[in-house]
This record gives sequence, structure tokens and C-alpha cells, in this order.
Amino acid sequence: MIETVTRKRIEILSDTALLKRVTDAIERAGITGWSVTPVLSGKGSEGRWREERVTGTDKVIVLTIAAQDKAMQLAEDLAPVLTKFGFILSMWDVQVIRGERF
Amino acid sequence: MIETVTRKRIEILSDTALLKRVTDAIERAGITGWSVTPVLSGKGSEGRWREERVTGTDKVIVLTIAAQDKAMQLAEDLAPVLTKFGFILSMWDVQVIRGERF
Amino acid sequence: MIETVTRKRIEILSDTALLKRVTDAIERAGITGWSVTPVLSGKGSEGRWREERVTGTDKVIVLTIAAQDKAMQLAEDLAPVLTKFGFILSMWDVQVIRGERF
Amino acid sequence: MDPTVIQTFTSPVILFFLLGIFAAVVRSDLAIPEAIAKGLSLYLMAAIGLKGGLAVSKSGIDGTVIAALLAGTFAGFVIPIFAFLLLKGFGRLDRINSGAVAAHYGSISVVTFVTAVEILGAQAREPAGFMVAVMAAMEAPAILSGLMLARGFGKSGEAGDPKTGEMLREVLTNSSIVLLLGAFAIGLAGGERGFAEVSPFFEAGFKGVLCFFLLDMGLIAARRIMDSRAITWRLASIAIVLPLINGAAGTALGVAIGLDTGSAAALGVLCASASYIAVPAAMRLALPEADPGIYLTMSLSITFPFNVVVNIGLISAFAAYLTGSGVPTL
Amino acid sequence: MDPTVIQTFTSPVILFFLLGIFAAVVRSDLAIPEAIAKGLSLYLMAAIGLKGGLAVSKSGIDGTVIAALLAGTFAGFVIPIFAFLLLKGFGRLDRINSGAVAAHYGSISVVTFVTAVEILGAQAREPAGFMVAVMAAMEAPAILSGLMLARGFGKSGEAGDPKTGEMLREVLTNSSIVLLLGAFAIGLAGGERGFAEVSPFFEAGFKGVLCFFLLDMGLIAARRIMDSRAITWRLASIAIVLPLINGAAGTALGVAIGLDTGSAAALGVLCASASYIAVPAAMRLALPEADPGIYLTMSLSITFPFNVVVNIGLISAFAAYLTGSGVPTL
Amino acid sequence: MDPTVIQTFTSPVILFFLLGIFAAVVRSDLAIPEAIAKGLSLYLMAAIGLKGGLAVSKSGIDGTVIAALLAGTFAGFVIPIFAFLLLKGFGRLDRINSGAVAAHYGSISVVTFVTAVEILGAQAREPAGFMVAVMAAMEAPAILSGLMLARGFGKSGEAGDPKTGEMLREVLTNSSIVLLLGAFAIGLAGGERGFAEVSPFFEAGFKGVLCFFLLDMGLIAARRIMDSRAITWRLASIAIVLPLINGAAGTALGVAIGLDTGSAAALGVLCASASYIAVPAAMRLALPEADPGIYLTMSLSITFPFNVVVNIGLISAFAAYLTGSGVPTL
Ligand SMILES: Nc1ncnc2c1ncn2[C@@H]1O[C@H](COP(=O)(O)O)[C@@H](O)[C@H]1O
Ligand SMILES: Nc1ncnc2c1ncn2[C@@H]1O[C@H](COP(=O)(O)O)[C@@H](O)[C@H]1O
Ligand SMILES: Nc1ncnc2c1ncn2[C@@H]1O[C@H](COP(=O)(O)O)[C@@H](O)[C@H]1O
Ligand code: NA
Ligand code: NA
Ligand code: NA
Repeated sequence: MIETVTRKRIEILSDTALLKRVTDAIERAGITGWSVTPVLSGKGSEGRWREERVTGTDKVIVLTIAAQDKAMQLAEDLAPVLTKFGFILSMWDVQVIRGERF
Repeated sequence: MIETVTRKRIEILSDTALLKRVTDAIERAGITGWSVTPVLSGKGSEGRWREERVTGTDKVIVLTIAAQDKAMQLAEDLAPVLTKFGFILSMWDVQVIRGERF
Repeated sequence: MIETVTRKRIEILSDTALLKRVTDAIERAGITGWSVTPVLSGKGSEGRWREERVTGTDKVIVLTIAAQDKAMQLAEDLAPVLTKFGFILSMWDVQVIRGERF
Repeated sequence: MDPTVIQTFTSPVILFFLLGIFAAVVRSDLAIPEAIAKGLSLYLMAAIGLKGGLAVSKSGIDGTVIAALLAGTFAGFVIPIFAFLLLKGFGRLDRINSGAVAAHYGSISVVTFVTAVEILGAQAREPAGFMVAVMAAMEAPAILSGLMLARGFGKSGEAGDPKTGEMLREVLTNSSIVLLLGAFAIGLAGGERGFAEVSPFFEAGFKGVLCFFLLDMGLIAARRIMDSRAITWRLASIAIVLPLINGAAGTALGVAIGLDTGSAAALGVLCASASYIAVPAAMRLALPEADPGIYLTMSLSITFPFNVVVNIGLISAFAAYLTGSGVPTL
Repeated sequence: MDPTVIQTFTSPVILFFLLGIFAAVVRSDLAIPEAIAKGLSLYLMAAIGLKGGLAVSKSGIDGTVIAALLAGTFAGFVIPIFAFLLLKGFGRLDRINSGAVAAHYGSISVVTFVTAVEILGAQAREPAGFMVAVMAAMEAPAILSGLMLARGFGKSGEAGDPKTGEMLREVLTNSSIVLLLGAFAIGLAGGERGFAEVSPFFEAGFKGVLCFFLLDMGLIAARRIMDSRAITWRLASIAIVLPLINGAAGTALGVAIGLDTGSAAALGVLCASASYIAVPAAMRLALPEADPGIYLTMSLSITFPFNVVVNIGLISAFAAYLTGSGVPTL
Repeated sequence: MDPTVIQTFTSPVILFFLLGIFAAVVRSDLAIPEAIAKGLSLYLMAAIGLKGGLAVSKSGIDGTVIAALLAGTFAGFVIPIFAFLLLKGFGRLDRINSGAVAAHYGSISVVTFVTAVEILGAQAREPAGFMVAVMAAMEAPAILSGLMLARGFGKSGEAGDPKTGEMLREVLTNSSIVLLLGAFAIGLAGGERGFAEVSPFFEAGFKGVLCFFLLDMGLIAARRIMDSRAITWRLASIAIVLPLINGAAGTALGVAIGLDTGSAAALGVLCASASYIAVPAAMRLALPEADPGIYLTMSLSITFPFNVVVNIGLISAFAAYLTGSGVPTL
């Protein structure tokens, strides 16, 4: 049996223009890595949107896997600006192999 | 400590052509928002496929975060047509901040 | 009430060039399907990267939903090569409908 | 055999198509990014629409144009019925899949048409400009026809299925119809002078873009059939026989209503061609139970290559035979 | 009415724009892949930059060029102040949103400028090459001006907001400025001979690419306003009145500093146009609280179509009136 | 110094490359969408293949062609050995990374070749058409050579590593080889007449497309080296010295087997150039332990710019010196 450990997976939906705000916060929390995935369209309180990179209204999801304490630090860091920047943050427990790297 | 609440995250894999079927169901369940992300290729019972938007065989994943009851309502709504439309639906609990908005 | 069953959702971040290594392992584990989603950029121990398909340094996330035993078989299969190939594997429990197909 | 049939094989447009098939067969990783392929197809539709509109702005509209539009619409409604019977009988498909496939064969493929215009043009049999409008008119009727066949004429579809009215609106506003007819209207309005401004872009690049697009179509068509599991020899035969019959019938119809050789051949090609963009999208929505592994593989991987590589040449020769215009000297 | 105002409507460039609007209104699924749209806009910027640089390499730099650059920069700083007062007063917007919208109107839209160059060129009023440099000079000042208005002059922004220096660096290195000025420099350095090599690509394709790009802009502009909720009739009026006033003032300023008819009109168009690419990106970063539903809808969905379809023609006629060059015979 | 070395810097192709580097250095957000970059590179390969095939269809195949193909293949096998020794010794790399980097330097860069053809053409030293086939022949051998060096000749790789046969198939069917040779064959088959049809697309646009593509390469190359951590001064020196030596040796070899000045220079450029598309993909698969931070940064960020901006000019002058054709008057 391989050994798995539990880590937090955090996903943050953000405007592409504000991506650096998110990754800066991830680095401040001492997390070593992240990945950015694209979003095509969506709907929220401000209505529908679709990918229109021509007007800079596109969005991405930043995903990062981290130890519990660092994950909470990231969440704490971003909580006050979530509404201002329109971020959506969700997190849950995942099992990973090679846990020492996260 | 910031306060987090538990919500359901639902992800539905769908043909792009059938996306409106999914988002209509999300709206019927009273869920306020969703995001659509791309899928490049895959394999299932009908064999492999890869992104061929030229023939309309491309797929997307619709993701939405919602309260437990609305999430179940969405699942109930889609369950009867899952096979017909070839949707794949999975859901799990996530922690979110600003829980009142979901 | 519809019936949901618990399955494992596994996501593997991989270089696009190594995608076949991942899907071969999924097939060896007897899992019937998977989907591939794009990644735009990221940061890890080797520093930042961004999508540069021109140099073949792009990455994808392979996601597959499977029964617990097959999921563990997949994880066991990939564990020895995770570091060599730079894969990142995370998995968690999800509820699905039409559980018999996974 | 008409020498123009052979001549097809030295056209770079066809050679790039064959290169695409070859690359797929040797399992090369060659691939045109999908955004590029989409962009090229928009370009081809805008260019062919503009060109048609410009031609009509010069020639004007007369009885022949009306006759051709009516003939095309008629063919769009009727071909699916014939195809449906063949698919259900000889092809042994169920009702739903027969209707879905039938809709594809009644509708048209823009790229097959564009390739035919190139090949016919090289034979000094350039079709009339209004054939672009005929093509647009033929896109939708077959979808309605095929849906009615698939659902049985009496029944109105399950709850949750899109209404026919909604379907119709979607079909009539689909991107290829809007772009084709829009560009046609612009060509008509702008006339020679307006076209001169944009002609370096839309005319000079046309054949090269078509080469690239057909390279991609060759890749996609061949990859699909190599991965396919759902095609029986009966269905494969139908995917060859239908374009032969429809092509001959369409050409004869064209000659009967008084079209010139090139335009009659173009009508034949439209009848022979099967949709693989607009109709699959509509079927996915209206008949999600139908199997794309059947209708896409037949229309895209068998009929499309057959038309491009063989049938256009045959239809052109047949049209020349019927109109007595003989074999052109090149 | 100046016949050149009407003539606008027979240009294929404008007709494709209207086709885009039409397609969005009938809810067609027509869409230009976003990578293609991005590619086309890079092409347009490189081409216009090269062309401007080449023109200046022939004409040289003199006092008029300096005057035009100063006039443009001045307008970029001042227009936002006037716009801000109108938006806060008549428009009833709060300070943040007024500042954000004001920044858009002080800055420029490259595509509006390019379209104006086409239209003016067809009227034998081609603007001077150096106007490309004026355009580049006008992109940034309004962002600073708008930010200061939004934040109140004294305050320095909340903690966590980007510093003004950082903002400035980002604005000055944004892709459109770098590509425009870079291509301008290449045109200047390469001169006639260097340009000859690449001119089939950058010159022959230009109008066709512009057609496609405006098709896309029509789609985007119309879709956005159809989905919009945030626009009041007051804001809609401002989105029409501002380009009228700014256009007239800019043209008059151009004539006052001695520009020829075409160049004065081009300065008017730059003043009249509102940014919808560079400034929204900057605002999202610097003023995330401001509502994109307001500033994008005003600049992209109202002002942009108004300028393209109506205002460029008006400005051209006004410039001709002021310079006494009258109505050109075509 | 040969004036052609300096002349390089006024070519718009090179100026756009420098603009890309500049934009990356000032941290501009300028970026070519990746689908566009991929599309441009497919276009360049198709165009260069067609052109080469067309040239050979006119000139025919003779002993020189065979000699050039053999020389290229030979160089592809041998260069990695020399490079490997240098990298392991002076460069202090381990065996795996030395083999991986060596494979890159033995293989070729299509864009470097295309740029060289442009520059040599402007100097009236256009290489022969068959050099395209030589380029294709040189892509694969170095991969095999480099792999054997990396794995040690006796051993056969770990379990799970792809078999050499499988590797070979993948290398021979990779998209650039298939497209280059396919277009070459089409050019050969279609000849002058077939090419005439598509030449506005493939010929007129060529230099402009190359400008855009090099803009992107400048951005990517400069961004990569700015983020890089793995490059020592020893490796950086090797990335300059190898192309100098390989370029000179390849040119001499070309002259020795009787190639004309332009073709000998082209062989030199092929030897000097290092792959950054095909080989990295192959190495990622066959030697995943090797560090892309080393091989990509060396080939793409150091050798590629050095070749484009400096070395092509040097090689051209050297070829002229060897063949005694002197400095061309322009
Ligand atoms: N903690 C993490 N969470 C999410 N993605 C990561 C994480 N660490 C690394 N990655 C991704 O994996 C890639 C390779 O990481 P590495 O193997 O550490 O260089 C990075 O470029 C990221 O895209
Ligand atoms: N409940 C949700 N689940 C998933 N994505 C959402 C949800 N609500 C909003 N979004 C995404 O977040 C974006 C901004 O939402 P809002 O801030 O509500 O306008 C939307 O356009 C969606 O892409
Ligand atoms: N177990 C699975 N996990 C993730 N994606 C799947 C799975 N099975 C199928 N898929 C995706 O769903 C698509 C349709 O599957 P199917 O309905 O089985 O043909 C496939 O092409 C995959 O993209
Ligand atoms: Na048909
Ligand atoms: Na302005
Ligand atoms: Na080499």
C-alpha cells in the first residue's frame, strides 16, 4: 500500500487581470506552487459573461494544494478582499502522494 | 479565524451543444451562479474523442457551488436525463468564505 | 430522493507530452473513462512557466472518476514515477449518480 | 473517363487533403489548432458569400435564380425521405438514427461546395454566383425533414425536447447561414467597388486557406474513422451510394430547370454533400439519443472524402454530358 | 449633409460591423474565436504602426509633429476632468465609477482610429503618419488623470492598491503601446525598402482583416448591451454626447495647431474615441470596485458604434469645414 | 567585416525579433496567442516545403542532392557526439542532461533555417530548393544519437521507457517532418502550375508571417532566460561556441561536397541551429529526468537569438569566402 496524506486543495476563481493578486497571496502564505486553468463563461450576480479577452473580462481558476495551516493562512489573507475583487474561493480535503512537497 | 461554511460543489461534464440544458437546470434549482471550463479530450464508453469544435463534438465542465438543498434539487432534476444526454455529474462538500452568496 | 454513490475523483497534473503515460495507467487500472482539461500557467519547484505549446512545455489535468479499488490501483501504479515525470496527483471522495458506470 | 476526373489529383487543394489523411494514418501528431480551423472556416464562408453577392450584383436576379432556389429547397426536404428509407431498410438503423443521418444527407457541406467551385472553376465551368444563396437555402429544410422522420410524423417529441419553433429559429440563425447570407448581402450592396478594397484579402488568400482547411479536414476525417466502432459495411456503402445518387439526381434537376453546366454541377454537389458542422450540432440538441459515432463518421469520414476526391469530378463530367458541353480542353 | 457621411454605409468595413450587430441581435451563435480576434488586433496594430513609421521616415519630423504630440497629451489629461464632472453631475455616478469612466473617454481606441484612417483615406484625406505616435501618446495620460479623480487628489489609495509608479510602468509597457511604437520604429528604421518586403502581408490584407475584426466588435458590442443592466438613459446620453463634444473640440484643436484636414480629423477621432481594451484592464487592477458593466458598456457598446457609424463622418465633414477644404468630389 | 553582417539589422524580420526581446525585457504583457503562433509555424513549414518542392521540380535531382542529404544525415549523427563531450567535460553536466542537450544541437531549427533563407535571398545567395529536404533529413538522426549517449550505448533504458523503435516512429511522424516533406511532395507534384494557384497565400504573406512569428520567438526566448535559474556561464558559453563551430564546419562540408555558396551556408546554418520544438518534445518523453530548464534555455534563449542576429551573417560571409564568390554588391 502506498502512503497518502491529507492536504487542502484551494481553488480561487479570479479575473485574469487580478491573477497576480492571487498568486502573490499564495506566495505570502508560503505555498510552493500553483496552477492556473481557464474559464470560458459564467453567470453571477452581475449577470452572464463570456470569454472576451479583447476587453479583459476573462476569468481563470487558480488551484493550489497545500498543508492545512498554509491553506488557512491563504484564506485569511484573501477573505477581506474577496468581495472587492469578486473572487470565489472554495477548499476541500484531498489525499496526495509525495505529501512532503506540498 | 475567518468563518467558513460548507457548501456543495457540483461539476457536470456536458457536450457544449447541450450546455444550455445544464444551465437552465441550474437556474431552475435557484442557484445564482456557475462557471464553464473547457475540456480538451477524453475517453468513455463511446471511445476516444478530442476537441473538434469544427464538428461540434467538444465538451465542457460546468461547475457551480450551492447550498446542500439546491444542489440536491439540481441533481434530482438532471438525474433522469443523465444517460440520454451523456452528462457526468459529481459533487462533494467544500468550505467557502462569504457563504451567504451561495 | 435519487440515489448517489461514493466514488473517487482523481486528478493528475501532467506535461502534455506525457499524457499517454497517464492514460495508459488509467486503462491498466481498468478504469473506463477520463477527461483532459487544459492548464495555462503555473509555478512549482522548477519556477514559473506559462503555456508555450511552441516548445512543448504545456501541461494538462487528467481527471477520472472511479471506484475506490481501481482508484487505489491507479495511485499505486503511478506512485513510483510521480517524481520522475513531475506528476501531481490528488484524489477525494465524490458523490455520483449512475454509479454503476464508474 | 473524363480527364477532369484525373486532373483533380494534381490540384494542391486536393493534395493537401490527401496529406491530412496520410498524416492521420501514420499517426502523426500534426494538428491545426482548433481556433485556427474555426477562423479559416469563417474566412471561407465570408469569402464565398462576398463573391456570390458580387456576382449577383452584376448578373441580377431572374427566373433561373428563383427556380434554383426552389429546386434546392425542394431537394433539401425530399432527399432525407429517400435517405431515411434506405438507412432503415438496407442500413438496418433504428428510426432515431435513420432520421438523424438522413438530415445530414439532405443538408449541405460548405467546404465540399467551395472545393467544387475551385475544381469547376479550373475547368472553366465556374458556377453562377447565386448558387451561394441556393446553398444557404438548402441548409435548414433537411433538418426539419429529418427530425420529423426521426420522431414519427404524428408525435411531438418528449417533454423537455426543444420545440420545433425554437429549433427552426436556431437553425436559421446558425453562424454559417448568417455569415454566408450576410457576406452575400454585403457583396450585393458593395458591388465591384466595395469588393475591390477587400479583394486582396478575400480573393488572393482563398486557395491557400482552402488548402490549409482541407489539410485539417483530412486529419479529422481519417482520425475519426480510425477510432470508429459503429460503422457497418452496410452503412459505409450507403455513405458512398447516397452521394452518387443524390449527385446525379441534383445535376439532372439543375439541367432540367435550365442551369448552365457549372451551376447544374454545383447543385449536384450540394445534393451529394452531407453536412458535418451545422446538422450535427442541431442533432446533438434535438436528438441527443442519436449516435454521433454514426452520423459524423458517415458524413465526415466517408462521404466528404468521397465527394472531394472522386464525386465532384464525376458530377462535373455528368453535367457536361447532360448539357452537351463536352469535355473542356485545358 | 456631407455626402461622405452617407458614403460610410457602403464601405464593406462598416457593413461587416453592422452584420456583427445584426447577428448578435438575432441571437446567432456566430463567434470569432478569441485567439483569432487577438491575432487580428495585433496585426492591425503592427500594420498601422509600420505604416505610420514609414510615412514619418519620408516626411521627417518638424514643429507640427511636436505640436500634435503635445496637443494629444494635453487632451488626454484634460478630457477626463470634463467627463468626470459630467458623469458625476448629470450622470449621477459615484466618484469611483465616474473616475473610471472618465479615464476611458480620455484615452483612445485603436480600432476607431484605424477605421477612421480607412474612411478618411477613401475621402482623399489620409491623416499624416505621425498621428500614430500621437495616438500612442494619448493612451496613458487619461489613466493617471482618471485614477486621481477616482481616488480624490489628496489620498493615495487603500493599502494593497497598486502604487502609481507601478501603474504607470504597467500602462507604458502595455502590449498595444509597445507594439504600436515598436512597429512605428521599425517602419522608421526600415524605410521604403524594408517595408516593400513585408507590404503584401501588412498592406494588402489590411482592409480584409479590419472587416473581420469589426464583425467581431459588432458581435461583442451588441451582445454586451443586450445583457447589460447597469446603463441608465443618462449614461447612454453621455456616451453619445461626450464623443460629439470631444470630437469637435479635438478637431478644432488640430486645425488651430496647423494640422491638415485629415490629421485634424484624426485628432478629433482620437479625442472622441473611448478605450475598451487597455483602460478596462488597468481599471480592473487599480479600481476593482468600479463596475465594468458601466464603463465597458458605455465605451464599447454605445460610443464605439456611434463613432464608427456616425461620428467619424461628422468629424471629417467638420474638419473639412474648418480648413475650408470643402467636400471632396469622389 | 562583411557588410551583409550589418545589413541583417535593417531587415524587418530581425527588427521584429528584437522588438519581441525588448518587450519581454521591459516586462510588457505583449503576447501572441498560442493558437496563432502554432498556426503561423504550420504556415511557415508548408510554405517552405512547397517552395523547396517547386524548386526541385524545376532543377531535378542529381548527385549533389544525394551528397547533401548524406552530408546532412551524417552531421546529424556526429554533431551530438562532439557536443556531448563538450557538455560533459567543459560544461560539467551529467550524462543524461549532456545527451539531451546534445540531441538539440545535432537536430535543426526550422525557423532559423527560414530566416537564413530570407537573409541569404536578400544577398542574392538563395539556397537550392533541395535544402528543405536536407533539413527534414537532419531532424531525426540527432535524437537517436543523443539518446544513445544519454543512456550509455550498452544499456537499453529503464523498464517503462519507450522503446527505440517506438521513439523512431514518433520522430519520423512528428508534425514538422510530415508537413515539411508533405508540402515538399505537393510542390514537386504540382509544379509551377499548381503553385501559381496558391502562391498569393504562401508567397506574398511569407515575410510578414515570419515577422510576427519572430516577434513571438523573441518574447518567448527572452522571457525564458529571464526566469531561468539553471544556466551557468559554462553552459551559456557552450550555447555560443557550438553554433560557431558547427556552423563553420557545416559550411566547409557543404563547400567540400560542391554546394553553391547559398546552399553551403544553409547547410552551415542547419548544423549551427538547435531544435527547440521537435527535440524537446521527444526528450520530455524519452528522458523525462533531463531538465528542460537547461536544454530549452540553451537552444531557444541563447543559440537561437545568436544564430538569427549574428551567426547567419557570419556563416554567409564565410561561405562566400570559401567559394571565393566574395562580397555581393547590393
Ligand atoms: N502545490 C501546488 N498546487 C498546484 N499545482 C502545483 C503545485 N506545485 C506545483 N504545481 C504545478 O506543477 C508544476 C510542476 O511543479 P514542480 O514539479 O514543482 O516544478 C508547476 O509548474 C505547477 O503548474
Ligand atoms: N455559485 C457559483 N458557482 C460557480 N461559479 C460562480 C458562482 N457564482 C458566481 N460564479 C462565477 O463568478 C463570476 C462572478 O460572479 P459575481 O461576483 O456573482 O458576479 C460569475 O460570472 C461566475 O463565473
Ligand atoms: N470515469 C470517467 N471519468 C472522467 N470522465 C469520464 C469518465 N467516463 C467518461 N468520461 C468523459 O465523458 C465522455 C463521455 O463518456 P461516455 O458517455 O461514457 O461515452 C468521455 O469522452 C469522457 O470525456
Ligand atoms: Na446534400
Ligand atoms: Na478619447
Ligand atoms: Na544543428
